[in-house]
Amino acid sequence: MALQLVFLGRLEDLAGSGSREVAFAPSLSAVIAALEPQLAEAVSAPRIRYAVNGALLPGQGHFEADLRDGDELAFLPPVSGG
Amino acid sequence: MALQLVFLGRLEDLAGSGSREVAFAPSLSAVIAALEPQLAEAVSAPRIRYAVNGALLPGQGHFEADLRDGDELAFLPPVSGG
Amino acid sequence: MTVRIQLLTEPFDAADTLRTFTDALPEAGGVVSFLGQVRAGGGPGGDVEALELRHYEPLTLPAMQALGERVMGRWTLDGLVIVHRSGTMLPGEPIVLVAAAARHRRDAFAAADFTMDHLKSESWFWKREKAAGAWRWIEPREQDIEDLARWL
Amino acid sequence: MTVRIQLLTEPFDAADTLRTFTDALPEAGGVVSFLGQVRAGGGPGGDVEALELRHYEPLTLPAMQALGERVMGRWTLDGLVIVHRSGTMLPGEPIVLVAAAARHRRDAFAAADFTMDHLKSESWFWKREKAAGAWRWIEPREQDIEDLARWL
Repeated sequence: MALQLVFLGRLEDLAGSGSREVAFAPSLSAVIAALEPQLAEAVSAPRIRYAVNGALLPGQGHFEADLRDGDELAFLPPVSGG
Repeated sequence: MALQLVFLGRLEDLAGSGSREVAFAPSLSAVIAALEPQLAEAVSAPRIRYAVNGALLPGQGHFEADLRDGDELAFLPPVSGG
Repeated sequence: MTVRIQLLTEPFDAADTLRTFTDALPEAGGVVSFLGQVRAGGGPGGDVEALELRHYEPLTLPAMQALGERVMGRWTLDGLVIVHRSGTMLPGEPIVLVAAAARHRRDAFAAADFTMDHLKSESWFWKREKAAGAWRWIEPREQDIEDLARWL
Repeated sequence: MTVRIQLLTEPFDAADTLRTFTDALPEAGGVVSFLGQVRAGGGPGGDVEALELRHYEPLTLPAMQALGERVMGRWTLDGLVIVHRSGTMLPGEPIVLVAAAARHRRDAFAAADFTMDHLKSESWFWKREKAAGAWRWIEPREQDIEDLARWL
């Protein structure tokens, strides 16, 4: 049982790579709790958005969203495109 | 002693050609008075501008501006470029 | 800094003009362009067969140059192009190309927009269209006058 | 009607893209384009050597397509192009090209401007710059957020 985490933008530098596999955890808050403290804090910051399997979670928060085995969870900091 | 008149835009159609030479007259109002009535009326309309030797007369009116032999007098209706 | 202001009597290639302009300004982050072309298809008198723009030599190019100076003075630009045709044009042919290059996107948008509004309403061109074999002078549109008022 | 929305990982020729778009739309009187390119010269950390845009595959192109639909629904356009690069780019290379073609000039200007404001602030790209050999993530600018508020 595992989850795929994806870190975008500056979160990639903090995480040390753009993606990693972690042991399954049932919710976003449980996933974050298992991260290194500095990374956990960064991905919990107010302007970070989340997507599960490419579907954006509405608004911010939603830390209790249910996860399933094999889900891809993306951490999306504020964008700076164009 | 002569003046060169230049008619732009729809004034050209009314005048029958884009330019014509006329006998010298000492002022814009005297030049206009010597034109065919319909053309005289059209070149006196409120939004018509005038240029003497390529220099725009400021604002409208200025019908008494002094003219000299050989001057080029242009009648400029509202523009429609671009 | 590139400023290019031209009144052309022959067709020009707008994409090439824009490429040349842009390639010469790698320090500009953004380039906004407006291309006006002779519209194919219906006008008020049927399909437009040709468009003619007349100008008055002593006034037209000097006024375009004065507009260019005004625009360069009002925004912080890396470059400005104003190319305007006169003469007879066919559907699909370019009439006018304006391009503004700037470090900041908003400057480039505003400068190009301002330039077009002023070219439309204040530059010395007179336009007529040929449809169903007959030429008809185009009167200025109220909208063009209103567009101009946005900048006061 | 032409709508072309692309996310490219390789360099593209902005002038060619614009020419193809414009040539296919002779019924459009006006085409407004914005080209954003990697700025040559100084950034905060010295001369920019390279720029990288990362995206998140499941979100980025779908969001660009949704933006395109929003723009086509808001203005009366004959066509719209949104081409955006991802990956590593060198100074002078195009990052983004937006072009809007319309019968009326104001629609084309507003649509291109709106599209750029929303691409800047709402599309799923993350940008970093390399200067003096070191990569640095670019944070969103306050100005970009303010630009967006103009359309509410």
